[in-house]
Amino acid sequence: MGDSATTAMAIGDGNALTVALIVILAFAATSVLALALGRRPAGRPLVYGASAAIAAAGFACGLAALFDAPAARVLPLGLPLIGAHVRLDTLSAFFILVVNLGGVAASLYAIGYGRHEHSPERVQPFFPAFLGAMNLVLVAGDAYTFLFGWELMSLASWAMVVAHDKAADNLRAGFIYIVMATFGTLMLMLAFALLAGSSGAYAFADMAGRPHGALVPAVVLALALVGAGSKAGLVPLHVWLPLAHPAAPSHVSALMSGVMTKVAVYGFIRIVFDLAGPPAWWWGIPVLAAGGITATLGVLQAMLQADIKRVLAFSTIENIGIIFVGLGLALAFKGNGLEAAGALALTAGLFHALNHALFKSLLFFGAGAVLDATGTGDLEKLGGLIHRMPTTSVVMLVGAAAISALPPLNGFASEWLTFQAILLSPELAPWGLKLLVPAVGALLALAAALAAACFVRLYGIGFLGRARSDAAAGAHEVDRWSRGAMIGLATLCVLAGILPGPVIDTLQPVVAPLIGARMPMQSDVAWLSIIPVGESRSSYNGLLVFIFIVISAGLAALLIHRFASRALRRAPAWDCGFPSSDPATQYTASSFAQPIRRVFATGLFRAREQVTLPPPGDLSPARIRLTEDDPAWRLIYTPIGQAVGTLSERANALHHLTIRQYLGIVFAALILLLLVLAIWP
Amino acid sequence: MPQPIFPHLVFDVAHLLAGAMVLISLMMLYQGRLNALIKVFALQAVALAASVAWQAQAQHAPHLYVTAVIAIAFKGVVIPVALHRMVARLGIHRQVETALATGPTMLAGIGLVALALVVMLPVTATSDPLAREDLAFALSVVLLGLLMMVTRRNAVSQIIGFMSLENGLILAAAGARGMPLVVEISVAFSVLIAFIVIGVFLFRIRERFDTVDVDALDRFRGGRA
Amino acid sequence: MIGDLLIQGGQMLVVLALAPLVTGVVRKLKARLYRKRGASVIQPYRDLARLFRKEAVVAEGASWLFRAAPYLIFAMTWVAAALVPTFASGLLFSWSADLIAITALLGSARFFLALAGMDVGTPFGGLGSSREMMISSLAEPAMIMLVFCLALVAGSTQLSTVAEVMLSGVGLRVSLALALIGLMIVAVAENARIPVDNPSTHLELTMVHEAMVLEYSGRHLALIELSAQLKLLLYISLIACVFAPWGIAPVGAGLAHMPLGIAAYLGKLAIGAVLLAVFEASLAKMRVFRVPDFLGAALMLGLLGTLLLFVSRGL
Amino acid sequence: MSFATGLPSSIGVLLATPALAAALLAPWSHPRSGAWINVAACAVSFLAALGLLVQRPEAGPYILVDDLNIVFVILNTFVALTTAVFSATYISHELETGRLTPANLRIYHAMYQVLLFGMTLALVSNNLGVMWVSIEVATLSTVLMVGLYRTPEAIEAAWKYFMLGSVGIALALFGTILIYMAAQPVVGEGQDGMVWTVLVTRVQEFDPALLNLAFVFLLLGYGTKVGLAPLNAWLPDAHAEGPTPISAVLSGLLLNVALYAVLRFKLLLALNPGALAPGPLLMGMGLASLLIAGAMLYRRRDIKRLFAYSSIEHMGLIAFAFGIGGPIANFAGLLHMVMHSLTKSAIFFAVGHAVQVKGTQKLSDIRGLTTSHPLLGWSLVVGVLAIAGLPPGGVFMSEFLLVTSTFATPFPLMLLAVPLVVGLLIAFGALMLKLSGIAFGAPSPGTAPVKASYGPMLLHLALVLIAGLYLPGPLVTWFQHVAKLLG
Repeated sequence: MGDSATTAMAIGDGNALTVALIVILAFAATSVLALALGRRPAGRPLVYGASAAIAAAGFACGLAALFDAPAARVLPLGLPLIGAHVRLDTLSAFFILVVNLGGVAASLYAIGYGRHEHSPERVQPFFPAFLGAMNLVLVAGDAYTFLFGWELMSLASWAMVVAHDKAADNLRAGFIYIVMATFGTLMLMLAFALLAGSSGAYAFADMAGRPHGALVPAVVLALALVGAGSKAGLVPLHVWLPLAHPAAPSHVSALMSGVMTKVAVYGFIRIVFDLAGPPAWWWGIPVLAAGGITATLGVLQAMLQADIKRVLAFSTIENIGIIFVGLGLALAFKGNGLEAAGALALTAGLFHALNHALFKSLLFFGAGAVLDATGTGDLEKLGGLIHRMPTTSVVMLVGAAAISALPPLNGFASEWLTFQAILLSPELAPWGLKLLVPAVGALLALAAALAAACFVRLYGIGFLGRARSDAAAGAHEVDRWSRGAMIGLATLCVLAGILPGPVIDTLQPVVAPLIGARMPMQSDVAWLSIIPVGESRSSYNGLLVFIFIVISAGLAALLIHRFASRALRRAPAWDCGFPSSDPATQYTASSFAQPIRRVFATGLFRAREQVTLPPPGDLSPARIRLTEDDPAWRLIYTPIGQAVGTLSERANALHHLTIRQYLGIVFAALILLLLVLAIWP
Repeated sequence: MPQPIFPHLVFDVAHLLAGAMVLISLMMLYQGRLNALIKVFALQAVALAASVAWQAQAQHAPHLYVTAVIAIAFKGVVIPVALHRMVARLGIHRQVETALATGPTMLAGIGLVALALVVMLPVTATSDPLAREDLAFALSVVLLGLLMMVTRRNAVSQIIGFMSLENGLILAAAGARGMPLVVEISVAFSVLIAFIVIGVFLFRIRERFDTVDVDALDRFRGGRA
Repeated sequence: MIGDLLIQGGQMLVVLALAPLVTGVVRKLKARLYRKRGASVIQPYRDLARLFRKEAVVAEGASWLFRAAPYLIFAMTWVAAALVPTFASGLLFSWSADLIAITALLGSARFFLALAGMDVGTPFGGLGSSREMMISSLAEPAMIMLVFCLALVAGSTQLSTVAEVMLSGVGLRVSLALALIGLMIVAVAENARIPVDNPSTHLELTMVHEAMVLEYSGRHLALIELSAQLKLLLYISLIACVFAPWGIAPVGAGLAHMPLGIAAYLGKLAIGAVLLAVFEASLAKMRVFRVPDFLGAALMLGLLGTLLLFVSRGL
Repeated sequence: MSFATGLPSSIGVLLATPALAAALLAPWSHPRSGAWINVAACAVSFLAALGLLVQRPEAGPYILVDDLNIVFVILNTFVALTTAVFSATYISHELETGRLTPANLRIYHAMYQVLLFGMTLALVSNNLGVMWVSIEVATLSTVLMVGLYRTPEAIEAAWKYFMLGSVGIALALFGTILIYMAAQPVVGEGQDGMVWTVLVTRVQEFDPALLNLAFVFLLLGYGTKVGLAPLNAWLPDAHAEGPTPISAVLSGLLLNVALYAVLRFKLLLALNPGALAPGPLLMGMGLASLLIAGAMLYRRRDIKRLFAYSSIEHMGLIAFAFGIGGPIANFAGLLHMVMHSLTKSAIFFAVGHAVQVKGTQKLSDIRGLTTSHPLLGWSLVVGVLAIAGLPPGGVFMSEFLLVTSTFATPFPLMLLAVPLVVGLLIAFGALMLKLSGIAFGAPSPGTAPVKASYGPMLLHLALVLIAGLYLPGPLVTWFQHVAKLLG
């Protein structure tokens, strides 16, 4: 606790809620200010500076509220029947912390990065609005306020997705995004409808206590999974995500991927863990299955992408899958009376949510830096950036290692906890879970390994090797602000990785009310280790591993340089004796992916390779064409699109009738109704 | 108010006249040529006038005579004459353009009359039986008028169908005991307006398209690309 | 405490000292099986010593990562190896990383190795890295599933605890048999041995590990070679510690136990080396795209073992 | 206007102003000053409507001002006023380009006031006959305005509107007569059988069979005016071919007035225990409108038809809400109606500007508005997003209430939420698809600045945006009261 506890005292009881509301208001005001400033150059530092400051306040407020008693208030706004309920409990507080942390980083990054925005008036007004809307979702205490913020969040981010509207792809991305977002909102609306009942008990406080039949919570679970899942990017509701996240400016992509998906996770937790009542034994099953499938398919597709931001977007899907595996386990444990294990699983999920916010924002910042420096995000055109962008390449390396779940970084810490939770699951009695959990564990492990492959590819192709285009060769390091933001996030990744204990402890006030149990206190464990269950079961000490690695590497370097050789000679690359000066001879992103593509994607994504070889004597280059399709599109969205197309085609016939035929319709309607009357009992 | 001397007589005559209107409606469905149609329509207007006048007498509602006069003057005389001229001027008096053959149309018409009767059946006996029967016939006339509008391609016959429909309305209104005068005047008023506007449009339509076939208008429908 | 520290320190030195020897023994045995005479078993030491002394030739386009990677790889592998009980289970820092973390540490090493392979920008480096990541994408989940399997039997992921539980006897279990086979497959794949990879070839179509390290020379190459040797030792130790824990000095055992422990350990290493050599000598290298089937088998074995444990627990 | 004398002043002014203004404007040959007289008359009407809040006349045989219709009256006069302001600036452009002549405009302005008169009278009349007459007056006046441009398309649209409207008129009249027939044995002959306040107290004793029959005719008759599927055929063309202010008034007001009539009769029927429940009919037609109109949105190539279909969709939603009934759904329906009026008229204002600057109504030729006309383009974006049910627009609130209250109903009924949500999504997708073409991308030719006033559009949008966030307490109480009244 330490410092954070004293901060909590400083802000005081329930005042954090007031601060949170002021934060939201301030975001709104900044948004209006940005609108007024338009294209003026002063707008950028002003808007992003203000956003950073406000988000910092929000962060502090979240931190404070984490150790505070829940506070609630009713404002005379929003839904007139009940007013706007706002409340701040530890769950909200944690996510406020995450959101505003990402907000601070993105705002700072944007102070520099935004300089290259050619239409700032299409981004700046929506940026603070986006942050404000996410905060609003988190403090919402009734269904209307929640969905209001939720949809506003989609809307603001949509506006930024279509900010660069001259590219047709962005418009398409925006369209798919906003439709899917609204679909999700409607699903949540239905979930809330069931919880609120016909009397209109829309306030969360009233929902939680309402008795329900057996079926209602189950339907709520399904709706929440679909509604929040579509926002978070669960397969097969993920299709918008890899289109929309990359389309936005990079600092917005970072927020969308790193932060907004967390708001979706919050929505799921709020509805399922808090409002829907005690879980049934099987609730974990759909969540686990969705999480496992999402994690694996997400990262597999990430592996196949050539665009750096699309890689990151698909990787977001993977991480959402990991988070949902944690949540699913927590539900399974709680539903089967294993609260302690549930606390571990939920902690793992939340920890991973925090981690993902950190490293995914970092990676998107890096991608933005690359985009800014080279003008392209196409991996096939990059290479060798480590020479031209020293800082960016270091922080990207940290981010890549963290997201690949490599110890001693933070990604590993949370995945380790998830694995520990899986190892507790033999205690679960139901057969369905017994069969599912190991399979999900395998999927998760597969996802982790593929993630490493994916980020080796991203980093190795993008940053290492030789430049594959003039743009990459002429890249330059990005500005101070951007570097600062990236360095800050990279530092946090390392810190959260080597000191997982304090993070876990901080999460316990969030977990305890939701699960009814908490993990053992980690601060009491010697050497800052973490011991999630019992000492003899498992423990991990990131700090020590980190120190060991540093010492070993340092020692090795020292000894070798001291006692062996320190001579170094630069020479042309050896390459088995046939070095080629042409960077085009390097492995490309698609050739790197080829083995995994062949192994995993041939069946699942119908990945095909088509090689066209010119006839002998023809000097034109050979071509390879790679195709794959997402089964979600093939099986779900394309048919839906076609169905709507057919429906509109059919319905449209009604637009071209003659007056007589229209009269005929009226006449038919009349006759029909009269017939109904005639046969009415 | 003294009791009518022959209550059944009142009933029978009203019944007869209303029934006659239904019959005329069916006749109109049967007509192929425009001139004949207009004549039958005029006949229906006369029947309507008689029916309304009978109601005026039966209900001791003298204001209904006004309606009767309006009916006979406008629909019996003025409009048929005008329509004849229009048809002559447009040179379409020989045109027969039905969308549905006469046989099925007649069958449908008879079905509609049956439907109107069935629908009126559950109306409880507490209601004025006179009104009830009248209503059933009025409803039949309304439905037959609509049927005519639906099965005819020609604008003039559509107008006639529409006015036949209005005849049904007036029959119903006149049958409703004590229905305030306001309504009848309004009815007449709106029929007048309706006719004027239709006339205006017909004029324009002829001017622009040289035809009054409604289907021809559809070629100019915006939004069809 | 002091004893534990000594054991820990001793363990670290022992693995470092023995790693080249195991590789040397395997090579020697293989050569003998091929009816060649083969180099001396201490040849790896000589090679390392020579490499350490030589100047390092670094390709012109190489970045700092290329030079830093060997140290990182070595450090991670060494730390991992130091945490696997060899002759005694009372390792002082055993709790700082469990089996999952050890697997992940090896994964980190591989991550950097693969990156280093791509740094110079030669086709071979990329080829090696790409294949290595494909192989690891199956080997790692297989490993994790095997870890699950073991952890469920032992009720712990701490290797020291696992070793002790195994020592105390858990009886014969189908799951363990499956896990043993799976772990062997993974070990073969992870150590770039035949049939997955051939550590002694530079034939471009077949090499994986060697392709990644093609540009390394001098001390860098020495470190990478040493890391590879450590890793081989680690896997043999791991299998020995889990499936043949006999002779390991238990926690709190006095120094008197140590000679026995070391002797047992050496014996196990010898057996492991022999088995590996025989295995390698009797098989041919697979096509790269056959490897997934091979590793998929390991993954399935792990999953099956875990499932069996899940199910039997509930009965 | 005999009955206006002796009535309390505000209602008198409310009814007399448009009548007098119509008489004045019909011969007024100077179009620009005519436009401003039009505005002034609307302003007076609006003030008089506000006056009703303060001083409400007693219910008489002809005039009734109650909680229900006062909402409509104020909304109507307000939108009529803002539309008149928009029209004043819009019309001058049409004059310049020669699309309209001063003679046209005489008819236009006179009819505008006749329309206003008709609508107001329909709303405040206590007599079903008067209500019928005034709705017909309103309809006929719009027929003239729709055909104002005299293009073949305009005449075709007006003709279609007229024909379908006339049949609607006839059906509604028949229904009205049937209501009288049902009332007559109970309340006696004469005037009383048409007076709403009398009917509503005695309706329990009416013959249910007659009431049922009457409702069928009234629903089809007035439903045609509301534009409920399958009676909606006239609506898109009438919106598209008339002057844009008329599109705004049609969508924003006339549809509401017709809906008001349907509501009145629904109330009557609901009070009679033997009559069939009117709710399912409304729900069915509402859902049909939502789904059909939603699907048809995808194929639109004309910007005004696009939003006309959107009006059908929203009328369907409102009808559905009232069909569901209950305090929350009725509240949602009322709110949705108000929000739709304000938003849709704002959208039509924006569309009017866009059509003027681009010189076409074709969607394919109106592109990239946010680039060529940022304020106009973004206003249109805001308007479309608001009408599509995104926050902070008030439509979001009403759709929230509607969807949740539908899904919270008992079991079989709750399943209606599924087609409702599907319909909402289909329509939403279509609007977004079209919006991204209109507002974004490379702008199409036609970059001249807009000369007309943005005032009305911005005012409407501001009201709508605030409504999603905050509704004033008294208004809410009022709506709740009305919602309860609607049962």
